[in-house]
Amino acid sequence: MNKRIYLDYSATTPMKQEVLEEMLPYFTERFGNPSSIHSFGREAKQAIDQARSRLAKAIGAKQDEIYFTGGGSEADNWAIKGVAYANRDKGNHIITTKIEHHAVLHTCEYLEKDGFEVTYLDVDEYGMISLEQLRNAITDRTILITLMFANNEIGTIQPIGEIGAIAREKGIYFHTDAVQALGNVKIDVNALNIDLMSMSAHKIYGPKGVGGLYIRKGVKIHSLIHGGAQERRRRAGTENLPGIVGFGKAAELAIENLDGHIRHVKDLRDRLIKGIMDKVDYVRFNGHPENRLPGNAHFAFEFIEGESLLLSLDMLGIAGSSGSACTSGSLDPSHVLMAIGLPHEIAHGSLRLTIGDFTTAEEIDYVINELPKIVDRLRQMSPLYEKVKGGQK
Amino acid sequence: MNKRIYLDYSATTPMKQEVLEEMLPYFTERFGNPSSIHSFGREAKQAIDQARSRLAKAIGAKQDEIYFTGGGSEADNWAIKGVAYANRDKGNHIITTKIEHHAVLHTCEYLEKDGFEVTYLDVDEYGMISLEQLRNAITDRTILITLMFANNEIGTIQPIGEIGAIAREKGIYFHTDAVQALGNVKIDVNALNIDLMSMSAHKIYGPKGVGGLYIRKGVKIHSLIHGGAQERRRRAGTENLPGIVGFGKAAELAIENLDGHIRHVKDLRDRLIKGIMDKVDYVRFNGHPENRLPGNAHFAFEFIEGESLLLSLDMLGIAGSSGSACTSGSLDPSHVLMAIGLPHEIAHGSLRLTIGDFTTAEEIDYVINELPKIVDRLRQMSPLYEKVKGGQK
Amino acid sequence: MYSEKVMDHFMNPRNVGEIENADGIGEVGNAKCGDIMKMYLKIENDVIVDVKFKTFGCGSAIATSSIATEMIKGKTIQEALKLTNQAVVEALDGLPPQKIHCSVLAEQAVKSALLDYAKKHHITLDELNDFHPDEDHHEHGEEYEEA
Ligand SMILES: Cc1ncc(COP(=O)(O)O)c(C=O)c1O
Ligand SMILES: Cc1ncc(COP(=O)(O)O)c(C=O)c1O
Ligand code: FES
Ligand code: FES
Repeated sequence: MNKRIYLDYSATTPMKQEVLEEMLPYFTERFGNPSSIHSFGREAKQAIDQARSRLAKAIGAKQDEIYFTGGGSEADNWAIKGVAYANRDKGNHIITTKIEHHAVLHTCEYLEKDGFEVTYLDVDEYGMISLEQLRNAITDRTILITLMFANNEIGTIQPIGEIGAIAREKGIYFHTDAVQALGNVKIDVNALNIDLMSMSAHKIYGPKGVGGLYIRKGVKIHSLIHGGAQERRRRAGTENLPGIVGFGKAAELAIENLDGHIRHVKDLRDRLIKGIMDKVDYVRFNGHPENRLPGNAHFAFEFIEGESLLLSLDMLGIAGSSGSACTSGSLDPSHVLMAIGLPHEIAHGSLRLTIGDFTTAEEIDYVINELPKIVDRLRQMSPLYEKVKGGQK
Repeated sequence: MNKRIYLDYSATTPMKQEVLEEMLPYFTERFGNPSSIHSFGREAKQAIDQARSRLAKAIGAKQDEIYFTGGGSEADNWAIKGVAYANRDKGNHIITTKIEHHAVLHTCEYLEKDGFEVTYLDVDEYGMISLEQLRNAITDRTILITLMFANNEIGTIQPIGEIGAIAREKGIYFHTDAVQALGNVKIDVNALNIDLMSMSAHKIYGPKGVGGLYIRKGVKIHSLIHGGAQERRRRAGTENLPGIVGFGKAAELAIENLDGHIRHVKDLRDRLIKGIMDKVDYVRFNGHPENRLPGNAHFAFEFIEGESLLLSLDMLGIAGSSGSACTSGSLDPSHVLMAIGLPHEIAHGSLRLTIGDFTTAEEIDYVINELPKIVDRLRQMSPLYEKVKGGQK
Repeated sequence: MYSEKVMDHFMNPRNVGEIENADGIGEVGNAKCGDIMKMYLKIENDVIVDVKFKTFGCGSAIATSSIATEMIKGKTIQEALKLTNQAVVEALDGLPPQKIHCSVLAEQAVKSALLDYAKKHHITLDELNDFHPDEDHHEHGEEYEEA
């Protein structure tokens, strides 16, 4: 395979060189444990503080409202279980949606087995929730609304400000999974009335295995990982020092360059969408036409199946995804595509191509050229296509 | 500060160059998400598989019994809460010790608030548990024994094989926190009848923020972090790819070189102990004389206080610790030193110096030369010392 | 994840297409599950002289259909009836556990085409007495316990 084209930036991103450089000294030289009081420990502590302040600045938070975790999934689990168990005396009802990431959905399901009640809001064909349905779902037992900022599959961005305002008005904690939104949308936790927010470094050109949870001062929450006094006693474990340094740098870069990044990926994304929609029949474009992640393109090609499409693309060095990377081990069609009402057989033909800072116009043009041929080849093999075409060859 | 002497290897270790080199490609080039089916994903998956098999080999486990986590603390929390909640129908009693790491102790305390009963075994003056007390503590409601392999403060190694045999005989799950033991003691989970075992990469010259939990096939356990299907559906979250690769490499190096490592750190450790004990009065040596971590030296200097000792050492570039790094934010004397029966005022004068692969004889000799002078200087200031010496100066 | 054999049959599938006036046609799976296999047979003197397939499905579904056609082409009906999904898996140098059911689908596609042939020609194939192609073939491999 000579050329490789990565169009799976929503699954994970390569780390930027600047991020790696910032991290490097912390592996072998400035390697101290931030809890130690000697010089090795103090320089480690300073590095963590700087990263914390960079991340805080990126989302308009105070430094002591940022907690580092081992990833976005841990942040989701912590936020939801932590708030649920700490506020059980006030109620046992949680509101979420049908299109959340599994880190939210499976956590909610776990809580259901432990006596909590969960309302899963519907979404429309574009993946948007209804504010009215949200309002109606609230009861006096509702303790938490957990609702994702932007969807990882179809890219739809929810009206987070309005949701935050409703939660604030009703005095209910509002958690949002912003793993896909960070670095792609301007976020101000105060303007949006967000109480807790999950983040993950590896989606913004930072390292894997590091995440963050924003917890507004005053929020009642239990710990998920008990032990040492790290993270203001709320999240135990020796800090992932180089990882946290890398996350801080990645967040700083993302915010400095937000407009440029959005413009770059959106231009290429629109070029890709136009190229494909012009050249291929029987294809749907999924997600919201405007309120969507700038780098997300999501198609469903009728009569063919996503995995064979991915494999064919992969043979040409093109890396895409058929839904969330987490679910590609599963054979069921994605719960998100079911929730937007896509028929099963069409959902199976879905392809997510997500564009990032390193994507070039040449790469996009190559995909526009090759993808229609692949779709065509697979359709020629498909008994479903045969029926539509009435047997013509 | 010109020279810096790191003697806090039990708090954390610098990463070895070989480990860093093995990790580097996975940040920027081979950066795929292991769940993705394209070539980037597949090469990432292979790297994770290789690391898993290296770690399995290091402890005599099967590859599919190794689960990667975000650190040792997460592994401890997962093992204990996971087994407790999954086996609640069988009983609610857990046995542990008074000298566990906080990641175990605080988790047990959390469970106590949720209806579990916990027995905290005593230890003798060397930090050893009594097998008889352990046997007597077992009831027909006991579901878990969680008992650390080697203590992080005083270095004492427990009779893990005997404990494992008792647990196996009684049909009770046995978890051990081997964060300090891995890479310092030969471990075979089958020979020792260990059912679950916590590990952490940054204590064996690997990266921070990566740990592992060995879970014997068939053990009933709930997940701590729900979500995607990673780690055989048991621990969600995009894998810390470079971190896991580094952990695998570090484990491999540690096992290859185990005897050499033990000899090196033990020789230097014994040289240090002899040097200090010969030159300083009113000092106790803590922990077990033989059954202890090879690189651990733990003293209690009477009449002085640990923090001022650490600060004075730090001024000379010598990095030590006064108990566990996690607790150095706290002002209480260490729970471990209380458990071995050290009087409060003596416990406060404790100093842990832990030796590692990069420690040299020159460094040790420098410490042997400087430490007595510091102790003496601080004692001259101490009203307690004054009384002993009857006011002579 | 897939062997070279699987990728070869996926990228260069043998015997894709339809046979006009086929002697037997079998179709198994359903679009809802993301897989349909359709198999066409031309049979002369109890020998499968030609076979073609069309498949809507994943890479391994396409590969198993392709190799299954190769494995029965030129064979007698009796020989083709002996085709098992294990044989298909082996011929492909293995499949990931969650993809084994694609090979089951291939076996069933062949059998339903033969059943169709038997019905059309009013013969009985005892081997197919217990064959019910509409059975749920979705056995999605290893399940892990999860909490
Ligand atoms: C015995 C013991 N258990 C658990 C831990 C926690 O490991 P980690 O810092 O990787 O969370 C440590 C070290 O901090 C330890 O020494
Ligand atoms: C929306 C969303 N939430 C949570 C996660 C989980 O984050 P992580 O992989 O860092 O655990 C992801 C990505 O995998 C995601 O896209
Ligand atoms: S004397 Fe300062 S902490 Fe007690
Ligand atoms: S056809 Fe369903 S997974 Fe292969």
